Amino acid sequence: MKVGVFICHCGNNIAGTVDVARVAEETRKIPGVAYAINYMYTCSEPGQDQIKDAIKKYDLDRIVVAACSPRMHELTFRRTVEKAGLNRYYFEMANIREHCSWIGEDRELNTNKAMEAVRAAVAKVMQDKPLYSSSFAVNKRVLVIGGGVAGMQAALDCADGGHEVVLVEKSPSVGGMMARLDKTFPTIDCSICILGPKMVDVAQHDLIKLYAYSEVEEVKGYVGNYQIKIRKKATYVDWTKCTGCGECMEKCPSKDAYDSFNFGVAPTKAINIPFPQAIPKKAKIDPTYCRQFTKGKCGVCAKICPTKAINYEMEDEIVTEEVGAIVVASGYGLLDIEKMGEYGGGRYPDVITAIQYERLLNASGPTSGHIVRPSDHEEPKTVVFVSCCGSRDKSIGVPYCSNFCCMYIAKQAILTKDHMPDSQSYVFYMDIRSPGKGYDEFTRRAQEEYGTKYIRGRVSRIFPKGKKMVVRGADTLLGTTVEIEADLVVLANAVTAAPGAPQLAEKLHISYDTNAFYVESHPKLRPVETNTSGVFLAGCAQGPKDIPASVGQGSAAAAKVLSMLSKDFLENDPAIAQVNQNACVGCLKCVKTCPFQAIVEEELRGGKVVAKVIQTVCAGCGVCTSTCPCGAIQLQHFTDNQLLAEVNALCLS
Amino acid sequence: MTDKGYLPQDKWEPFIESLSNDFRVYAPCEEDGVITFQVLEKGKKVDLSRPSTSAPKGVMFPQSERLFSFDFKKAPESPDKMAVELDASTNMPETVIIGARPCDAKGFLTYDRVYLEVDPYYRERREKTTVVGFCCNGPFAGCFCTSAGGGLAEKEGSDLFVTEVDNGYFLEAITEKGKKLLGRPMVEDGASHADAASKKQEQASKALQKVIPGDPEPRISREAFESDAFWDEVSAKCLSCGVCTYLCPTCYCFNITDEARLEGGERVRSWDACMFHHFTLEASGHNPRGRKAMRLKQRVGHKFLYYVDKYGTIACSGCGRCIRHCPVSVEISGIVARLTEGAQEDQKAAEARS
Amino acid sequence: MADKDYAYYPGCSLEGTGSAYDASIRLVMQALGVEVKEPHDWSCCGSTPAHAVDHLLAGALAARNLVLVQKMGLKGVSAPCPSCFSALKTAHYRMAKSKAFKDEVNELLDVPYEGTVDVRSTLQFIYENIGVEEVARPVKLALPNMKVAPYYGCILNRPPEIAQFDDPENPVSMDNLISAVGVEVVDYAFKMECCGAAFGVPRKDMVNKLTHKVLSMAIEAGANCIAVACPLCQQNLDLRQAQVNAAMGSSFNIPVLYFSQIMGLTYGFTPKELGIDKGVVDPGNLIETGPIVPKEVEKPKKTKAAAKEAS
Amino acid sequence: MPELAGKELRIVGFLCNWCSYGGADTAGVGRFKQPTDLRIIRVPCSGRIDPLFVVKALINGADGVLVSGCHPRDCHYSDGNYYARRRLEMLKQFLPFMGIDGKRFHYTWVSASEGQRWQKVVTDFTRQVHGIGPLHEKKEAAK
Amino acid sequence: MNAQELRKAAKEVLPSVDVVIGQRAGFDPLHAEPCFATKPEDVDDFIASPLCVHNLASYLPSLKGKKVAVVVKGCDSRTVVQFLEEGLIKRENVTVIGVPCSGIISVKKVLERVSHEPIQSISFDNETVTVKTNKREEKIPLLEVAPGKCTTCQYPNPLIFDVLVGQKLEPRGSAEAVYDDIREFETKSLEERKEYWEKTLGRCIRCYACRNACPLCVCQESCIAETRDPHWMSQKDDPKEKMTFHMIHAIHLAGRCTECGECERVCPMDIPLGQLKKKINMGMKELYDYVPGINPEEKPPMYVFKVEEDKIEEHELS
Repeated sequence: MKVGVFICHCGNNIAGTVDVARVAEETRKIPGVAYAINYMYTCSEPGQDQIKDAIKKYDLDRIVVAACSPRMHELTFRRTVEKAGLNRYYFEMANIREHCSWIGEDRELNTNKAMEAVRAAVAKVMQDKPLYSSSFAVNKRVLVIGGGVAGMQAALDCADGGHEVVLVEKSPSVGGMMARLDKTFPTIDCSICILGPKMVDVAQHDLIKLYAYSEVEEVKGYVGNYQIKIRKKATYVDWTKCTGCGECMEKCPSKDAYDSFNFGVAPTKAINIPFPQAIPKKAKIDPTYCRQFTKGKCGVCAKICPTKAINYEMEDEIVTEEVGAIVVASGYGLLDIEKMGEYGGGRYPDVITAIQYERLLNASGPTSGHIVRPSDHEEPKTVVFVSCCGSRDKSIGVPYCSNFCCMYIAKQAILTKDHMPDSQSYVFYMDIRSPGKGYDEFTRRAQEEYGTKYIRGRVSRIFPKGKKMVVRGADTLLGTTVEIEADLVVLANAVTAAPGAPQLAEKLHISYDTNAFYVESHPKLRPVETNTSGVFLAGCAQGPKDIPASVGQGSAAAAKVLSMLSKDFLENDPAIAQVNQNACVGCLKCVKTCPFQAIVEEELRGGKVVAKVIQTVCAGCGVCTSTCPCGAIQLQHFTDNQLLAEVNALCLS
Repeated sequence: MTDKGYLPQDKWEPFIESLSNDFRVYAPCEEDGVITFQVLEKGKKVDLSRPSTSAPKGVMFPQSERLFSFDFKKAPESPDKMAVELDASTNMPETVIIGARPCDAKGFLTYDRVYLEVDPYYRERREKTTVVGFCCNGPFAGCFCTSAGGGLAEKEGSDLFVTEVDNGYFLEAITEKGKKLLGRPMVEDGASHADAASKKQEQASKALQKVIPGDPEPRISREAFESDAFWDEVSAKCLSCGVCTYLCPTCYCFNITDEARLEGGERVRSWDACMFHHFTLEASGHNPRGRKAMRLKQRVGHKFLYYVDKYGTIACSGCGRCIRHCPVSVEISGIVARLTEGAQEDQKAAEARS
Repeated sequence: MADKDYAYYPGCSLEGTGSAYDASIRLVMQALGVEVKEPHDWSCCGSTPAHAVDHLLAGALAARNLVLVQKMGLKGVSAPCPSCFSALKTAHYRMAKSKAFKDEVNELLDVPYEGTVDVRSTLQFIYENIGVEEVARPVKLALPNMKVAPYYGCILNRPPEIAQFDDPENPVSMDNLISAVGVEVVDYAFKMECCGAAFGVPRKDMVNKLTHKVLSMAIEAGANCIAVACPLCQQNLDLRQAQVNAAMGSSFNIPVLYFSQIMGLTYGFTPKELGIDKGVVDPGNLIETGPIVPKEVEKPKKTKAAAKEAS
Repeated sequence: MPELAGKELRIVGFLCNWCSYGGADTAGVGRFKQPTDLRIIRVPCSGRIDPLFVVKALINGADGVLVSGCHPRDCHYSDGNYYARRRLEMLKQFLPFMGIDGKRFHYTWVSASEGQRWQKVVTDFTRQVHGIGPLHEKKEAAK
Repeated sequence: MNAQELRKAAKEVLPSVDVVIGQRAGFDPLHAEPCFATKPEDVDDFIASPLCVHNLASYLPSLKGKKVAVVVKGCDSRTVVQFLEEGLIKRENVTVIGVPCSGIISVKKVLERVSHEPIQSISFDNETVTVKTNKREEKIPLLEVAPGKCTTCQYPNPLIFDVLVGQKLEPRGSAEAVYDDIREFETKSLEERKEYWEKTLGRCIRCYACRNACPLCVCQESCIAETRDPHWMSQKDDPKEKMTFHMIHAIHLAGRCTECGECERVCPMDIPLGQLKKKINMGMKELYDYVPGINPEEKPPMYVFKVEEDKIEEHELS
């Protein structure tokens, strides 16, 4: 065995507090080390060439690089040794920068620590085995979860790229939040007018299969070969028959159903089509309000339906789809304003949320675009907007900025003036965050052209006084408290993760942060990938973002999918579990603990039962290896003997 | 120098203690109800009231021993060249085993035939060790020395033989090594106790009836021995553990492993047991003695057939430990007795023919 | 139920200006069948002055009392006065949060505080440990004339991470208790605005302004009586009402009762027993009792409504 | 090569690749100074850590063993740290029975972003182990 | 316990199985031994007495594929249940003949009681043991010479059986007292505990009787004490290796050991090995409210988890 060790100075980053020459000198004394040298930048091209040359010149068969974190450069050097003809797993890194030179002050102790890190890496590399990937076929279909603008964009891009797309939308229509908006900033163009054609494209695309009012139930498999169970929730209307004529909605006697599309601004019918542009434009019964369900008799819609599409007996249906890649665009939720007790949201009808206000502004909304107070249906003259309602407030668990509220508040203030020229809007704000193209100009227009009064300060309390709502807050620029008597108060409540986001993440085996937004693989360099290969992110599921950013991310995720699906075969990571059939006693405890169901029972000739790893499913966590009492299942590259070599190198003296 | 000595009761302990000054002395000592041969140190009490749990074989054939150590050496100027330094030095002290039972002492003879010629480690220990045998007063559960060519007063294998008589201990030199001990202080002339001792020995010899036929040793029938059904039956309860072999005064199988670190290591010889699955496990995963029936058969066969073929005598001294301490009471004497029945008949048939 | 087995720490106010509060609580507890267990040899909680000077000594002062409860072997202690409650709970909280602080405080104590005592305001104790259902049980009489505006003050449920009770911005516990004994409650926005507290002495002007706001909002909301759970609030709203009227040109004449007094009245105790005569503003006919008129039981208000489906 | 006599104790750390190893990297990037005693072994997941590695290390020369994985719910492999938690807690309770101070073994959760937390964990654990002292007789610092 | 009844039951079962495992008299009066009965006359050797110390359930996994009937005491039945929990046997292949048990003898304790004098005979009557040696006769209450597990036995009656022979009995002692010995040991200082284990484990000769007799040691022939890949242990006669081995054994049994006591019984060096597993079991009960071998529907705690563990708290560094 001939180990070559390359000790990196990393300029002064390592050499500054570690005597690298001494590390090299001591390393040369380790049996099995045939070559050891220190070098200024091992990751540089000449540094890598040095490794390749040394492999040839000294006939080295295993390489250790002592440098930065393997999380940084392991892949770089694996490629280097591979180019020089070695198996890429005959390589180890000793982290003498992040774990050593950067954190210890004493040069002698650091040098000793570096020497030991190298020693452990040498011990490990001597136990390393060559590993080889195997390849497997890729299913070229794509699952997109969420039919908001980000999901639709991803679905359209993938479908235009020639792949079949399965689009799953939780609510009865695609469109998401954007379909509810009146206008969009900073252009003030009609939201549904620009979104509508996209929705139609989704509906009409030959390669897109839309499951509306459906949810992902179970995800099995692995990159390239996922089996997805989708729950089609019962609509009690046979959508193959429903023409969307809307007669049922017209005649339905149950008029007080909660309208989730309109966020409860006004009630709807128990059988309804959520909005005129809905895709699919199909009716759906809400059984919590439908008299047929609550009282056991009614049947008006069934009688009236010209196509006999109503089916009160309908049940949820589970369908299975097979795909190779998944785009998660499951969107966001909004903070429950009752969490902000001082604002009185939920108690006072004239304190509403911005999205509700959006529906009031919208010409196709329940008030046909007339702004009225919910309490008495009178037109408000004074409207107060409260930004950061919950956002940037650690005490209620939303420490982050919700990203786009500043912009839509400016938009809503402008629209308010447009709708009611004699009105006056006030905005309480902490900071105005408007860093997009044309954004700052937009917020200035709201102030300068539309006369919106911006008050820099937080609102401490909103309370009723007669028919008015008193908004009391601080004006930090004037240094006083102010009270404004408003007719209507609009709260820009914080953006939160979508309800059920953690559960979906658990099904997908992706991680989510403390706020339940999904975590990207790298915050800068891999913004739409997740740590689970084959699963990509788009839109607000990953964090609050506005429409252009969501659309951009939808396309980005689609690009990632398309590049992945451009290959017919994928290679697996060979650092996965492997069973030694001779040693395996068939107790199958590994089957019980495998988080990926990657281990199955196998009967050998002669009847002996052993565990078997499904290579493509195994993710390489090693839970099985530490479960197995007899060491018969070993996670390659992290075998017991490999880790014991490190333990022994560090402990036995 | 005489070949008979005597130690009065009150000199017994001081005598053993004085031995400790010049020898490493092993003696049966009790700890938590278990008697094992231990190096005598202050505070340890010799207990001869019953047979020890384990035989004193570890003294001569340690549970594990370093055969040699190896160190990898490198010259700094040429790190790609490596030399191996070996160190096979031994440092074995002069040793006395006190209180070996006749069966224990006789056990060493089984080793001698195998190791004395060929194994320098064993030879050095053997040469430096004096075995002081101890006459048994009576048999314990499982004992069958009389069926294995031995007896409660068997002196073969001892260098010095001790018999409890007349409020003291009669010491009988069997070899030159034993004789040397008689010259040590406190040892009185023993001639006057010789009669009492031989009477005692005779009495002891009769205290245990033979349980296996055969004189002086049992001979087992090859035909019966080759019956798979027989071994399946007698091994059904066997746990395949190492109690029988590791407590046995005649089992001598070993394993050799290199226990290495980065810079070097040791080659270690350690006890191994034919009852273990691993004993014959091949690298391919195949195991020629994969079932416990085969392993039990090997154990009995080795002691009563193969060893006999090679050395002309059985490799068992009838100490009974394997029976006494077997977790499931596998009774080798019973197994051998059943196998000899056929042998008797064979013999009778042969006689009849001739 | 062991949950009701709490000590009762009256604190100094309840031996003085707040004696009516103490008396009424003891009677209410008696009616509810809960034994009042006062720790022997309790001492000052430290109140505001202590922690204004020295956090460590303030902690020790409060913790001494917690140790007394600990010795009694009880699960927790309730304090009727919010200031006592806050002082005790803050000490407990800080010691739980920081081992260093705990060690320092325990250094000062004869017996170390183990950090096991659950501190509650007596309001919280009645609301959570006894519960509205139990509270309704001893009711014998109605108070048909009374319309109560509950007033919570600043520290009964704030800061939320320490108080850990009710909604810090929209508390409902007292509302629900008073409703539970059959008395009408009015909702108004200023139920936890500051009354000025101890500033009544150095900054009379400020207290006048603040108290004026609270009283006027309550009256505007239709209340004819204010309920409190704090001796200092009671004092500011009741005793200073004339002073507020003089300064602000108002003519308030609204009685300020402890919530426990209102409960006591419905339980059939006399105004005298409950110390209602000790108040400054005469409650007049408000405390006239009548027979219980059965009515549909109002559901207790929710503190936090379940989030509506977002989509 | 033993630790530098008198200055360091032998502390072995097993860190999961995705969270804690990254957290230790983050601490390094942030130049959060730490005691130098710890030697880190990288494993893919805390679920890979057989309690026997800890036993092996403690019996054969380590004075302390630190295990760190992803916070519960954050495991890259979704469940690995849950198994780790059960196994390591079992070990934590068992060690003192054998006469090994349970304080020599610590397991915790540090995410890739928690550089400062990592610094604190290392600093506190190293101090804790120094507080107990060496578990094994120290040989002369060789070579 | 009544041998006649047992034989009758065993004979009834025998035609439907390949083998009935019971116990018969051993090589001396103090020993019983496992008996694999395939013929009715084999069953006639069966005995039922406090000499029946063996946990016969241990043999079940090695008889995979056969129809087996096995005679079990209460404690042994927990092994059967644990096998079912872990899927190591198929219920339909096993016929359980349950025998309520009022305690068994510890051979070691009996011998100590009579100063190791060779035993002539032993008999039992109403939980009293009468031992005759060549020198004396002694009457001893059974529980005084019973293994520790019997004195606090909570499961005298089989928890699972197809046939029950004999009357059900009451548990002995309180459930809390089961772990008293562990708690008492834990009052010792760390140093004392370490010394204790160094001394007792130091006697280990690595014969692996404890392992091979352990019903739950599933690995047996693949045990990592002997393998080179993985190479957890050397073959040296070294206290560290012995400690390592016994900790491996205990840790591998975490949440699985049914406390049958076989490891301790079979140890020729009389090492109290059961204590290690019992200690871990005590933790399993406290942490996960789990007792091995009670409910075949349960899952051993090391192979499952809760996202929020009720009893595990984060450990603070001091």
